[in-house]
Amino acid sequence: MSKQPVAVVGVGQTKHVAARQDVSIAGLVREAAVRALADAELTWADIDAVVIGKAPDFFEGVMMPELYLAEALGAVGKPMLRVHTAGSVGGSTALVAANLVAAGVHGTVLTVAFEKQSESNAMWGLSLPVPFQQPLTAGAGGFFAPHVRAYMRRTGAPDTVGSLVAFKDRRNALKNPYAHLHEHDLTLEQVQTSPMLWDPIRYSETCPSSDGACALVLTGDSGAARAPRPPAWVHGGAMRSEPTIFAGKDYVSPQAGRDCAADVYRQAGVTDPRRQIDLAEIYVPFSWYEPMWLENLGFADQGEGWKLVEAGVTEMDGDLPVNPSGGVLSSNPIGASGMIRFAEAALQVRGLAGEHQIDGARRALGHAYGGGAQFFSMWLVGSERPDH
Amino acid sequence: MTTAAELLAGIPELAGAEPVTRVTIPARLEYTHTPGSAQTRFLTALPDKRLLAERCPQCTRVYVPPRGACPTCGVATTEQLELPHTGTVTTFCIVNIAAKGLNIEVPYCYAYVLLDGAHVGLHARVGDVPYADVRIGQRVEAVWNEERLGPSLASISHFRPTGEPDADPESYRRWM
Amino acid sequence: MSPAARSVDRHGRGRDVAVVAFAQSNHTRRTDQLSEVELVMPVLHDVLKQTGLTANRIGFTCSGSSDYLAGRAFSFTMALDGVGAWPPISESHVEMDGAWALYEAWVKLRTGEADTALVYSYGKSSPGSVRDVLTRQLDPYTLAPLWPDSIALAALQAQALIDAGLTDEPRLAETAVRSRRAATGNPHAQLRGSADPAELLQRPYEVEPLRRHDCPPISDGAAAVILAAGDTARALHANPAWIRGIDHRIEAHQPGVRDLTESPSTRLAAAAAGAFDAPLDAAELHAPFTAQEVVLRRALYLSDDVPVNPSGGPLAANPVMAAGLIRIGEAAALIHRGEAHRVLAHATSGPCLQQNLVAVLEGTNGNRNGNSPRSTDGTRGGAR
Amino acid sequence: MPPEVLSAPLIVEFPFTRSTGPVLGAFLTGLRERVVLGARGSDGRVLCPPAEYDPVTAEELTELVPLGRLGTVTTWAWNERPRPYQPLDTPFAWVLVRLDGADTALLHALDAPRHAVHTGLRVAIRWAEERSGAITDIACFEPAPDTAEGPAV
Repeated sequence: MSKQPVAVVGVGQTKHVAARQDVSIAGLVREAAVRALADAELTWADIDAVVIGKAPDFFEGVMMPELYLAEALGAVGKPMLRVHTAGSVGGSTALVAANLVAAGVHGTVLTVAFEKQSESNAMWGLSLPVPFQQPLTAGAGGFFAPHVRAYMRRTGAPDTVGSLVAFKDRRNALKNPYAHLHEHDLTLEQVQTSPMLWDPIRYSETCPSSDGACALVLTGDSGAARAPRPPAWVHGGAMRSEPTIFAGKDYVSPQAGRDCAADVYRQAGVTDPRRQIDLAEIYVPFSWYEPMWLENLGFADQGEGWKLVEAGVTEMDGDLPVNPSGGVLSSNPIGASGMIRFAEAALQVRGLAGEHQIDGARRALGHAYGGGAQFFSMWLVGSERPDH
Repeated sequence: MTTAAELLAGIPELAGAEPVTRVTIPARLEYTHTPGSAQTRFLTALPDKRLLAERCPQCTRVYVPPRGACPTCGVATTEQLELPHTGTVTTFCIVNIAAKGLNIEVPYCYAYVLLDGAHVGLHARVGDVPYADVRIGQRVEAVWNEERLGPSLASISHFRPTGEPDADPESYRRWM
Repeated sequence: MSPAARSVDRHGRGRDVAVVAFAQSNHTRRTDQLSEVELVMPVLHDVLKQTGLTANRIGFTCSGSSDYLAGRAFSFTMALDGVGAWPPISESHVEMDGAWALYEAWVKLRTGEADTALVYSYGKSSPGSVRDVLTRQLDPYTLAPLWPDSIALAALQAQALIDAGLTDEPRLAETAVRSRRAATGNPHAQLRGSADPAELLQRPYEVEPLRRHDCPPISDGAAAVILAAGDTARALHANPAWIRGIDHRIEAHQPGVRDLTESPSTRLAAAAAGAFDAPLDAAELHAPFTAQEVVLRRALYLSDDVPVNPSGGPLAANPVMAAGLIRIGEAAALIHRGEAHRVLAHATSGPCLQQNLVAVLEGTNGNRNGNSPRSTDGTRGGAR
Repeated sequence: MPPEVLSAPLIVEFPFTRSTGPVLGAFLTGLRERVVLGARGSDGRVLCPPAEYDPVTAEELTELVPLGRLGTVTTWAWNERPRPYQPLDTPFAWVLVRLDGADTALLHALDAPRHAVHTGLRVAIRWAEERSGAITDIACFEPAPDTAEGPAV
């Protein structure tokens, strides 16, 4: 049983901002979907099914909002699936959609992920007052800060590495018109002296809270042949999960992440990711996660990720650019953030990334993670149709 | 993109009306939370200052608090054992930002404390020590919240250094 | 309106996938002593034991549940503890009924990336008021602020059917009685047995025209299914329940836009799943309210001689988020037990049957002369 | 095995702030000013509540039309025991009401004695005294005066 090849022929996203006060929830997801359809030069009638993803329903205070979004996404009379795998959901949603094409179930699928955090407050949604617990942190920063410290301790990385990543991603974001944060005057010194929120994580090393949506149109061989612009081909895609908390969990480099990457590389025939992959869009909500994931993803040896950062390898002009879009550090509509990584990887290999295009990008990794660093979803896209 | 004002302009009765753009819709749902058997066993021992862990019958790893299943084996943890009130800091951060609803004075140290005999860290505060002196590997002991002893993790006020030498990294390396 | 025409044929080509094991909890009004993982774990052990598989030999795992039911964000992450996801597993989750988790798993198996899949779902309705919680799934601008509860919406649909002359209160009571008496043979059901229709009709309305017997019980429960492809399925079960077709469709959200007496999404899904290609021996319908069975029977062209919900259906146990998956499991179990050859399973989501999934399951060996599904009135189903 | 079953209340409460977008914003503005708007769909049908996107074609809808203040009950359900936050705290009927000029029906409450409620009943909007631009600016419906004329059901 061989899978059908899957191509990304449409990409759309909203301008990510703190609060999209001009649109309803439907209006927000619609905007991304319309842009993806326009990119593919397709109409609603061309779409066979819709796969939608977002993080917890409490973020907008609508239970299973896809029910109310059926009309906005042209899904009436069609199949509609709703995925929720915590922070990795944007990636997982794209993979579920891709599988519909790969399995030959549908010809052309629209997939959308979103978060409209301004409707409520992510801190609130993440910190519902569950009895008998003694919550010690609110939101993700406090949760992940001890893992960052463990990484620093384990690798001996100097404490300046996080600020280098943050400064790089914020500067990259200036080239991305959809990015939330456009901090034109930001200096490295400002990053390094910004307030310490959850020591060792500084304010400027954390992601913003955004309203935003992202959409992709996925199709097979015949759809790709009709596409007006170059498609991005899916060379490999995988999800892996491990428990939230368990004896022996490696929070710094979770096994699920390593296994997920290995599966994707196997599918894509990648044996040396550092050389064979041209760039990566990695889910980095706190700057230190860039060196951590570089190791987890096999781009650097254990303990060496921070050295790539220091050497400028992950800069836009380095030999492994990471997050040329500005990444999660510059835009974080939580449920959409993973799909944005996948979408940006696709834009790069299509040569359509605009000002933040990496010249000659032929293979790019899109990565997302979520939960207690336990859910991973990744895909590797390329400019060439896979030959399997 | 069309705005509400533009749409209203076409309707004589409403032309010029200040358009509604946002609406506040409160919602309140009341639940009764029950934590399940394993957590109940753990929680109900706390007022007696007992830390009740559970061991997985398959992999023999010790979980505290127990959550009903050994997450790697997928089987119930039913064997209970009491752990001492001492442990080792395996990692931590210093929280400098007050979170709404948490009611904890900042700054404070949020740490993973690997209780002696356990294989997962307990999430707790470390106090009674300058934060600059908190270390990975530091030995700590529980300080009970005498006024608020009850079936809640709030029964433990925080952990404080015991003054012992730091633990051998090999003793906690795998159990962060 | 007919994307099916462009879709790849669902029941002629591709990889055959079957249900090879099904397990469910004993559904009850409350499970205060159990956390979600404690509720779901025994069911997972049950399906694994039926197949002799272990968690780390499963190719793909997918679950369905709702944070709003639990009152906690990311509630599904703790339920994963019951799976034993170590070494790490290929896994996904839908914020939907488990029937859609099964659909995602079916797709995964069709890609050839996995040969087996574990699907589970659970719902604890007892912590909150499910009737009110479900108001939160309505249009947040024009519907949710009015808090129309799930019984009220079902009652509007029931009245529309009565007005259209498609049913009446005595016939709805007979549906309730038939379901709950059928459940006497189902040890997992919550409500087993029923008073006579005449007595039920003396009781007060919940929301007129629906009385208590027209509504599902409030249930805590869990269910799990194992899917397998091709020869793996044959190796794991002597009589796999092959998924001959599966499809799902959604309708417009606002109840006032739809004709509540019809379910075009069910009919579309059924057509795409091949439901109308050959006669059915039985149907397991996810109709939590009696009147909804009327709508579904019409959409599915089910004649009166096709037994509906021999398990008792959601009127006998309705663990929200699992009740749809249970329909597929019960349909498969009829085939596994040799009581039926070709069974339709249906799941629904959203207000007034907004979204519907239909699966058609078939046994391998025909077994067309085998025993028919149990039915309360002693007649045999599956007349053809 | 558990010595007791622990339980405690868990309150999930938030004042969600929803931005409405143009169509719903105009609709809610209308309610505040005691005018109900519908949206004309791709097939010419008028949808109320107005849909932002056409349920059949998915097209964006931007033509809004004012509707009558009277309407016809298309189905109903008698709610003897109102629940918290519902529009009325005395027994009422849930109704779907097709307002004059609309082709689809709006869900709301009807304040009327049980015996008066039936499909086809002519009803009128009872406005809330204080209106802020919300669906609850319609306090409920009530039976229309006998003289009220309207389309046959």
